[in-house]
Order: sequence, then C-alpha cells, then structure tokens
Amino acid sequence: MGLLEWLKDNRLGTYLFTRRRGELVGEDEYGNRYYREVGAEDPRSERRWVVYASRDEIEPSIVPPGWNAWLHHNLDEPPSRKPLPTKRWERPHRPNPTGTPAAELPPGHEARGGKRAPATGDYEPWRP
Amino acid sequence: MLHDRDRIFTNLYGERPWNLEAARRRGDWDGTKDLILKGRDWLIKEMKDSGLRGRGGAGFPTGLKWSFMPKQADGPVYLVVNADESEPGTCKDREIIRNEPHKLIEGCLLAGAAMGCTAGYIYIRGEFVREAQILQAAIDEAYEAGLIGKNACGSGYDFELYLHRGAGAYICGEETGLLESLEGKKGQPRLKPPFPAAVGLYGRPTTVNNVETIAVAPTIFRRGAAWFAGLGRPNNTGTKIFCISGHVNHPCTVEEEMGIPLRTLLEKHAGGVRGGWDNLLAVIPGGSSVPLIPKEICDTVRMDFDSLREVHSGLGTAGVIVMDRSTDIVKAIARLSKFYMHESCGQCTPCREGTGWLWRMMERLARGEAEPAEIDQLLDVTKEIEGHTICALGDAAAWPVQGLIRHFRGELERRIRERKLVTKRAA
Amino acid sequence: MPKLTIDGELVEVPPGSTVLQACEAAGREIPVFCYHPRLNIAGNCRMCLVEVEKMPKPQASCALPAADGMVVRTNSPLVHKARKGVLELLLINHPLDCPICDQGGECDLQDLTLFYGPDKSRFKENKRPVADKYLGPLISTHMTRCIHCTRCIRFLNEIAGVEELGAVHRGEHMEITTWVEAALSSELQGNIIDLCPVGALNSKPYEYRARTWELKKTESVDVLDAVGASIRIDSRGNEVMRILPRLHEEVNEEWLADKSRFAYDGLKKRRLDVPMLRKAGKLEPVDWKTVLAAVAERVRATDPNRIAFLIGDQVDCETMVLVKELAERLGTPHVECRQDGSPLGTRPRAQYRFNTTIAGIEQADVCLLVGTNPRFEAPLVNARIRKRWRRGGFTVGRIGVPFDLTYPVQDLGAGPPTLEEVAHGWHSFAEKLAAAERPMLILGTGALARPDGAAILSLAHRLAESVRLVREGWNGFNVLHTAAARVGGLELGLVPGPGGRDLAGILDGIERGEIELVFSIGVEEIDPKRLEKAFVVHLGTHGDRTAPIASAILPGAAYTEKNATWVNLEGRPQRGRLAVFPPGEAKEDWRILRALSEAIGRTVPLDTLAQVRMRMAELAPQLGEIDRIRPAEWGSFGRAGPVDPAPFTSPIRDYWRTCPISRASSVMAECSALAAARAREATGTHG
Amino acid sequence: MSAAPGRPQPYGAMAPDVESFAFTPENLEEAKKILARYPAGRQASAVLPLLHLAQAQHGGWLPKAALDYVAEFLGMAKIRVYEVASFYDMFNTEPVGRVQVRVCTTTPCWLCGSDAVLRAAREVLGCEPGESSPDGRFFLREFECLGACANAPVLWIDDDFYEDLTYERAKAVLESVVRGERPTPGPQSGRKGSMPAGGKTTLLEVGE
Repeated sequence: MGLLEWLKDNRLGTYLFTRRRGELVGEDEYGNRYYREVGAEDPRSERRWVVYASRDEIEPSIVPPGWNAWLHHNLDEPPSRKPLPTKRWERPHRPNPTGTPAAELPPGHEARGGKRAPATGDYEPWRP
Repeated sequence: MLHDRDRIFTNLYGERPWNLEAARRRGDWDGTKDLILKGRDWLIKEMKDSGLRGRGGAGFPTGLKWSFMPKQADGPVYLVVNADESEPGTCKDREIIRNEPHKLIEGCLLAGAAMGCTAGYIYIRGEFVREAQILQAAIDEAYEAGLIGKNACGSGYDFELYLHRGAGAYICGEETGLLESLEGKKGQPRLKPPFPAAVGLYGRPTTVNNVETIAVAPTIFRRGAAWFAGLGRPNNTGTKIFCISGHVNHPCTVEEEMGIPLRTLLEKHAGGVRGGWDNLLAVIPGGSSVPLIPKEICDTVRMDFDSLREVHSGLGTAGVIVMDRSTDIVKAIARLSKFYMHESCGQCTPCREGTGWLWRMMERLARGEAEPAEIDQLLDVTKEIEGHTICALGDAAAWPVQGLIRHFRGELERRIRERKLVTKRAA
Repeated sequence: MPKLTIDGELVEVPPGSTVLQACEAAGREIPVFCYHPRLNIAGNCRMCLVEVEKMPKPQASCALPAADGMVVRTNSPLVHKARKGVLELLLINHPLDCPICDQGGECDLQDLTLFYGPDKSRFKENKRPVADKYLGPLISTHMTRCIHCTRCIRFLNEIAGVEELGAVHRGEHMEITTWVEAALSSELQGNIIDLCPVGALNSKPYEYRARTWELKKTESVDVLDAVGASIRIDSRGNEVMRILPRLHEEVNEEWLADKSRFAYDGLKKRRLDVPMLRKAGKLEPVDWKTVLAAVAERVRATDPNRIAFLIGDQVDCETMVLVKELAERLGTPHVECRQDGSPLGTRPRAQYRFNTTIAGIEQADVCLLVGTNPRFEAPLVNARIRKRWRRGGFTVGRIGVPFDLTYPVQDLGAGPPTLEEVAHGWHSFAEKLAAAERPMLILGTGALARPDGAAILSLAHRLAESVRLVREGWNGFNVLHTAAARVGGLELGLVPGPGGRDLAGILDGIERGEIELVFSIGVEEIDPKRLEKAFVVHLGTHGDRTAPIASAILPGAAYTEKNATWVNLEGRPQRGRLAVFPPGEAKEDWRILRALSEAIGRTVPLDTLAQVRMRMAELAPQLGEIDRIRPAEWGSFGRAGPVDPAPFTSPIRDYWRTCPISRASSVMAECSALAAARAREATGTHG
Repeated sequence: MSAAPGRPQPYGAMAPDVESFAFTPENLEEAKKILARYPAGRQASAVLPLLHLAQAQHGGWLPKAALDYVAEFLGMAKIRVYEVASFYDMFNTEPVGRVQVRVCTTTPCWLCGSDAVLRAAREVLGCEPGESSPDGRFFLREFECLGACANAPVLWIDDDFYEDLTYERAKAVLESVVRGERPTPGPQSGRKGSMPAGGKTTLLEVGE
C-alpha cells in the first residue's frame, strides 16, 4: 500500500481527520474501528465514521448491523457500550458476497452446473 | 383621557344586572324605533361618518363594509356576529356578552336594519357556556318585549336573532371559517373571492362583524357620528376596550379612547408594570397575532391602528400582553407558536405543515439547541407561510416569530452560544 | 370576454374562467396538486400561486376569477420563491421513500420538486407518521405520503356520489379516512388512485409489482361493459400489470369503472390455452390440427339446418364477420348475437343504440330510466347522469326496482303497467317528458330480455312517439346495453336469417334434438344445461360456464390479446390493440374460424386482418369509421302485445362478476363478497 | 362492522362498544327546538349544538353510535359528522372522566402562572393532562386560550371559569370539586369581574 493509493482512496484525509478530531468509540469483531467527532457543533449532526481493518479491497457491508445503525445515527449508544438484543434465530453477520466466489447462486444456475426448470408460464391454465 | 360620560360600556365590570330593565336604565333600547325608521341610508352614512373601524382585529371601516351589502336582494340576507373570541390576550367580548348583552342585541337589530338583513346569528365560542346562557336569556327577554322578531320595536321591520354555540376552534373566528362552522361543517376558511357580502351564509349575502363593533353601534347612532368621530385621532376614532394581561400589577379590561399612549394605559389603569416601567421587556399590543414591541417602542407608542402599524405591529383586538424582564421571551413566543399549530385547521399546506415546524424550531431555540444559521432559517420559514395561505392564520402564526427575531435576535444568539458552551464543557 | 396580460402576453378567455385557465391558455404551465379541472376548486395546496399586479400577496390562480385588465406574472422571483416554499413545506413531512413507492416515476410531487423544489432538506425534526387506512380490496393506502389535497374526497362526493371519505382532525393531524375501517362502496373508487398526486392511494392488486417505466403501454378499449371506455393496458413481458383509463371526453372522460380497472387478474386465471376434444366423455388436450379436423368432420356430417351459431358478450367484430361468412357458406340461418334473448332488431338502427350519446346526456333535461340500474350496468353512464344532475334543472324518473343511483330519482312504478301509463300519456311524467326541451329515455336490457320484450319495446316506441323523444337534432331514445359485443353484432346483422331460429328457438331446438351442433363463440351467460345435449364447439378464453360441457374447445384470445374492433352502446366503433399474446396455443378468434372454414372445405377467403376489416366495412360501412358515430335512422319497431306486470329487474345482480374475466378474478371475488356483506348488513338493520 | 382485523381503529381498542344511542325525550324536544333556528334544508347547521347535547347526555364523550344517530337525525353523511366531531376541541370521541377540568396554558395565562395551576391539578387529580383521573371521575387537559386573559390564569371546570388563580387557590378549588362541591366560579381573588384589582379607575361617576 503506497502513499499514492492512500491518496486515491482519501485514506490520508480520513487518517488526518481521525487523528485530529476522532474519538475511538469501539471495534467490531472484524477489527473495524469506529470513531466519532469530538466537539461537534450539534450533537445530532456529529460525524461518525469507520476505519476498516482491511488494508486492500474494502467491502462496506462488512459493518455489522448494530454498528451500521450507530453510524447512521439510528442509535445513540454504540453497540460496544449497549449491545443490541440478539434473537434466537439470528445468524452471524457476514458481508455481502456478491461478486466473490461465495456469491449466492440460484438452483439451476450455470455456474452451479445445474439445469433450469422449463418456463411455467405466467397464467393458470384451465383443466377440466 | 376619556371621561366617564363618553364611555359606552357603563356596566363593563358587571356591577349592575345585565337584564333588560337595568339595561334600559343605562340608556339601551332608547328610541330604537326612531333610529330604524331613519332608514338604511342614514344608518350607513352615520356609521361611515363615525369612522368606526372593525374591532375584530383587521380594522376594516365598518360603514364601508355595511355598504357592500346588496341594496336589493330577493330572499334572506344575514348578519352574523362573531363572538368566537379566542385570540390570546383578548377578553373584551366576554365582558360585553355577560354584562351588556342588550347593547349587542340592539346593535344587531340596528345593523340588521342598516343592511336589510332578515336574520342574525351570533356565533359564540363554545367555551363561554355561562355567557351563552346569559345572552340567550337576554335574547329571550328582547323577544318577549317585542324588541326583536316580527315588527321589531314596532318599527315594522322583521328581524330574527339566534344564538349559535361553537365547540372550540380558534379558526372559527375567521369570518368564512365561522360561516362554514355555522353551516355545520368543519371551520375551514373559504376561498375569497367571493366575499361573504356576495356569497356568505347559506350562499346568501352576509356581513360578519365583531361583537364590540356591533355593540357600540347603538350608542353611535344615538349620540351621533360626530361625537364618536370626535374621540381618538383621525382615522382611528372612538373608544375601544383594552384588555391588559400579563405582568402588570392590576390586569383588567378598560374602555379607553383610541390613541391613548401605551404607557398611560398601563400606568393609569393597570397599576403599572410589575416592578416599575423600567422592568418592562416587551408588549404584545394587539392579541397574540401581532408582532411584539420592545420597551423602547412602548415608551412612546400610541394605541391605535395606524400608530402601531408604523412600528411593524398592530392594534389587532387590543389585547395587551405585558412581559417584564423576568419573562422567558422565547418560550412565551414558542407557546404562541404551539397555539397556532394546535389551532391550524389543516386545510392549506403552508399553515398545516409550517406551524408545526415553527413550533418545533421555537422550542429548540428556547433551549438554545440550534445553530445560529437556524435563526435565519426560521425567519425564512415564516416568510414561506406568510401571505401564502387561504386565511390570515398563517400570517398570524408568522408575525409573532418575526417580531421576536426582529427585536430579540441577540437573545436567541446568546442562548445558542451558551448552550454550546455547556455541551462543550460536558464533552 | 376578459383580457389578461400573462407574462407580458395578452390573452382573452371566456367569462367565468380562472386565472389558472387563462395562464394555460397563454401556454404557461402552472404547477398544481389540489386543482383538478373536473372537481370543485379547493385551493388548499397553494402550489399554483402567481403574482398579480395590484394585489399585495401572491394569489392562488386556481381559485382567482380572471378579470379584465389583470396583469399576471407566473415566472417572477416572487412566484418561484413561493413555489419553492410551498414545496419545502409539503416535503417536510413527506417520507423519502420514492424508491419503494408505487407512484415513483409518475408522481406529481416528484416531478414538481425536481422543477421547483428546494435542493436539500432543512427540516431537522422528526417526520410525522400517519397510520394507514383500510379502504377495501382495491385501494391500498400509505397515508404518511398524503399531502392533503382532498382530491379523493372531492371525487367521491362529487362524481361518484358516495360520501364516504373525509378529512378528520385538524392542523397537522388532519387525516384522510373513512373514520371507521370500512371499504368504499363506489364502483368508481379506483379513480382516486389516478387522482392522488402522490403515492398515498395505490392500487392494491398492482402494489409492488412493477415500476411504471418498465411497462409497455398499449392504448385499447374496455369490453367489460358496453360503454367501451378508452383504456391503457400496461404490460410487462407477456403479463398485463394494470389497466388505466385514457382520456376520451365523449365516452369516459378520464374515469374508469372498477371492474374494468381491476378485473385483469382474471386474464391470468382459468385460461383455455390448448385445444381440447371430448374423448370418451372427457375433455383432453389435443393439437390444433386434430381439433379442427374433428370439428370439420362433425360439421360436414351435420345438416346445416341443424347447426347454430351463438355469439357471446365480448366478441369482437372481426370474429363476427368470420361467423357471418362461415354461416353463409355452411348455409345455416341460425345465427344469434343476442345472448340475453332481447327482441332488438337490426333495422331501424335507432332501436338498439344509445342515440343520445353519452356526452349528449349533459344536454338532456328530463330522463326516464326503464328497467335499468345504470350504476351497475354502466357506471360511467351513471356518472354522466349524476354530472348532469349536479348542474341542476334535471329530473330523473324511474320505472323499475328502486336502487340508490347516487342522485335523487322519482320512482314512478316498478313494472310494465307504469310504462303503459306513461306511454299512453296517462301519467304526469309523460307531460314532463313532452314539455322538456331535450327529454331522454334509457331502456335497460332488463326490460327487454324477457318473454314480453317485444311488447315492451313497442311500448317504448309508442312512448318515444307520444312525447316526441326524437326531435330536430335530438334523439332521446336509448338502450343501455351491458354487453360489449351486442351493438357490433346488430350492426353486422348477426341475427337469424330467413327461416332461422332466435335464441329461444335454438335452445328449444337443442332440447328437442333439432339442433345438433352449436358453435359457442364466447357464449358464457346461457345456462349450460340447455346447451348440453348438442355437440358444442366452444371458442372462448376461460374455463367458465360453457367449457365444461363443450365437446370441442378452441382457445381464443381475450380483449387484451388481439387487435380487434368493438362497437360501444352508442354505435361508436373503436379499436382495441394487442398488448400481450394469447396464452399457450390460444389464437386470435377470427384466425381460428378462418382455419376451421378451410378444414371444413368452405374456405372464407379472408387471409389478413386488413381483408377482414375491408369485408366488415362492406357489410356495415359505419364500422369503417373508427370513433365516429353515424346517426341512426328512426322508424317503427317492437311488436305490440300483452305485457307481464312483473317488475323490471336489472340483468346485473352482482356488479363485480359479470363475465368470464371478472368471474375468474380473485380481486373481483373479494369485492363481490364485500358487497354482499354490505347488502346483508343494510337489510339486517333497516328491516 | 366490516373492519379488517389487525388494523388500527380510529376509536382505539379502549373504547367500549356502545351499541346504540338515542336522545332522551327532553333532549329530543330540545333538539327540535334547536333545529327550528335554521332555515329549512339547512339542518346540518344544528350539528354542533346537537353534538353538545349528545355529549352532555352521554357523560362527556361521544361514542360512534351517537355520531351515527346525529347524522341520521340531520340527514347528513356519517363521515361529515365524524369530521366535525374530530375537528372541534370540545368534543371527546373517547371515553373520559365525567368532570372535565381544563387548564388554560396559552401565553397570557402562562405569564401569570398557569404552570402552578397545572401542577396543582396534577397533584389533586393524580393524572397527567390528556388523561382521566385514576378513579375515572375527572378528565384533565391543557386548553388553548379561554378568553379570560385579564383574569389569568384560568381553570375551566365543566361550565364554569375559575379565575385569578395561584397554586394555593387552584388547589383549594380543585379539592372542593373533588369533594363533590361546586365552589363559586369567577375570580378567586375576590375582585369583581375584570376590574383592576387596586380598585376601579373608570366608571367612577356613573351612577345607578
């Protein structure tokens, strides 16, 4: 990771802003670190941001739901301080796999080597 | 200073009974028949000459309004009296209705005669339960004595008068909202034109007048237009009931001459501002719908339509709300914004959506939870409401806030600054 | 004629116009939400503000009468600021859910915000949520999106005549609702979806199914009643996604009845998609060749005098041309297009048409309804009558069973005796009709489709003559059909030829074994038990009433699946267009008959649609003039005779289910159940 | 009623189902008298007075049955009556305490101490504005300007205004109301009407 790429991704700006105004709020299970702005003029519009753990390709959907909600000001308290209630049926969060080998493929998809069912038509025929 | 002999409402405080006998002793119903027999033209001319301007808030010349009614009309023509007194700071009509109902009833008859009305409806706000009972009893008395109804006062003129009770909606004080309500609908103001003088109650020509306007009419006719016009100042003639509330030593209603200096009014009749004149912060001079004026202006301003207009306020209903230096002025205006939000009829966009926004911003500003730029935004929102609505409620909601920003911008900015300091320290 | 200056341009408008109309006349577009030219003016959205010289405030142009010498500016900074302000206020409590909103892409608020609105939100408070309301199975609500324009309330009050919607509470808590959760009872309620300028009222069946920009729009006509409303069929792929009205001032204005709008899901259910043949008592799918050969063989083996053609309610004129040609070539005189058994003849044409025309209703001053319930039989005609009534100076009388028509009706009596009284001038209403300048009579098919129909028709003719319904430039004699095919069939003369049997004759013939082979061209309204004995060749679209008893099934195309001509009740030929293809192996009906004729060996030499239409124009020249009504000649008709005093009834009991399409529709089934429950409740509480 | 299950009812799940409503004979008489005030064909005008009448008869609130009854009585569409009943502040469409206690809190009263009056009401009645008291007898609410500003602050109990209140005076009035008494309405400071408290400054020479 060279400085050039840093500049291109504006990581330098984020880095500087984080150094200057950022207050570390917490870290999620993937190691992403979450910051809030210190001394925002209006607490309702304080800036909140994430510095991803990954150093190369970044997939924003890696942010877990609780942190995502906090980033978007849907939660006042970050999940590190006040964890979200988990439901029995909840599965662990995972980032959007679209475009990766883990991507979801419907049954019969070519890449799965399947065969598609014939078209059924979009009407109900009448049979005596 | 007005002499007692020039006061119209001699039983303003209810020291004597309201009934017909007592009213007659005060001079009501004296020679009413002769007045009616002088004819429509005389009555309207007299009213025009008196220079009486409507006492409901807008100050439209009454004689001129009366003259808009069609000279010839086949079918009913209505007089509607607006007794839906709900403007915060105003409590004059209540005193007239409960202490001087016969002045109002006689006024209805004479106004009806002047405009050729076949019937009159008095729309009284629903909250005035006891007042409505008194007024109904007075109407019954007048019917019994043959003063109204068929061949009223023996003049040959037929005039029916009915009382109609509202049910708690400020917007029914707007004349067309009142007519809608009287027709049994929601009190949502109508589009104008057509004006009520052309298409009013039940689609017939109608004039809507305030209680005070109607109640002073008999005395004007009896004592002559010149007498009334001789009081007050040109274009702002006659006497007016002022209602003084808020931070004065002796809140009261009092009948005074138009154009009386505000300071005189407060010090002479209301026992002065609490803690002395220098303790005055601001005054809302004409009911909640007009912008407030700060002390510097209060020092010199006169209480009449034109003088108050010059200082970007208005006489309105002459409900004087006094606020001393202890007042949280932003909260006081925010409370008015809440009033307008609650009373908006919901018909047209700017008022329905804007009044709620105004109130919410005002509440935040009262706590200082805002950005300095939001003061201008607030002003901008008031301008988006003002003048864009069907009726004047939008304007009325905008003006108090505009007045606040005009005169107390510093106060708003101070609160924002202080709040910021507090949050910063907490952080 | 007031003359106004609009943005420096001088325009002259008719007296009584508003400033908004004047601006439109000058080619200026004024943005509006609450204003609608067909509704009363509400003036509540404040979007149409313009600057008028000498007036201190901007004025709502929709409500301001145009006066001579007015100087109006629609483009000044003041106006722009006002519009921007109003839009900002409308948007503060409007959710930003355009991406999931059905109105997205055809939303007035979206469009106008793009043009005039603010670029960002300054509203930091919480938006106002509003609970959604239940309005029945047709309309879904998202009341948070409502901008309180009250168009829906005004439409139901004024045009539909059903006061069921209102705005309750006040100020920012104002909500549009029925107050108690009840479905709307109007047959025109779907129009409030079109009227709603935002996505507050949406079509429930269409909800979340498609985005407007993915739809293919096909302009067509409706055939679910005889009005022939202009519609737009929106389809995606081979599926009809929704049906909307199209502007046609003389027919439907811009409204559409609910059955026509919402029954389209019936196009996807119970469809006949393969030819079938009865083998050993069971219908079995076969291919076209087999079925045509089998039918042809049967035809060749049958005496032409024992073959009959019956024509259903939604058959197009092209198909009827083929029927006529085929019957002629086979030599059978038993051709019948009057499925309901009415006695209407083909000449003079005036006897079966709605001669006044739908738009003509607005000129009438007295109207007599005989044996008809226009609210169910033709909701749009009923809406026109109501429109005329609202203008005042209009009396409606009725002979028939009382029913709420949304306007006051003077009930004269229930049955033929009253008609006799009026026809003979013994009833005071006859004088009223005679004294009227433009009187009209609407004769329902309920009065005709009965054994004494010919005598009733004759009485109606007598009435028309005695009160002079037909005058210079005015024909007040009208028949209100319920079937889209009927007038077309009569125009083409699809009635029994010399020696031919009419409907009753054919049915009796089947009974007695004198008719052995029946071609059912979309016939669905005849009791199948009466057809059962014959070899029934059914050309249809749905497995409805006739298919189960048919011996051979020829799957045809529904009205959205073919290019075809229909003639509406006024005698107005109109073209429907193919929006989607017929399902499976189904074909356009006329092609099937053409192929059959070839299989029989009596080829009808019409190979293209153009040729069929040429032949149609030869048979009935008036059908060649699309969307034009050639006035019908007047003459004598009907056959005097004794009448049965039984009261007239409407042919439609259940508005929601009248044809194979609507009977197959689950949406219509839901509406029908609701209407039935409402009727039960009404009789339950009021005796 | 063909209500869809699971959808919010405007009347709220709390509202007991009042099956039917009809005016008592006396009120029917009164209703007919009210109708006579308005021209023929304009009966709808009587909707406000009749709703007042119905509300008084039904203990301070209007059940749906009463609205339907009034609609039928006046020949109006039901929705029009619902609109009216929900528009005006004085009508309650949900069950509330029979005695209605309203505190004016608009600016003129607020300046003169309506907060204290409201506090007294909360304490004495034991409920918040917009609620009925725990025993269900009283209904407390904040009200907009009652039009007695020179006598601020004002408390409006059923038909009567109690004026010139302080915390103590409000408490005394409310406590006696809770005891089932009706204290003398009007200014509780002892002054006459809206006369200046320090003695009148006008109308001195007007004799009887």
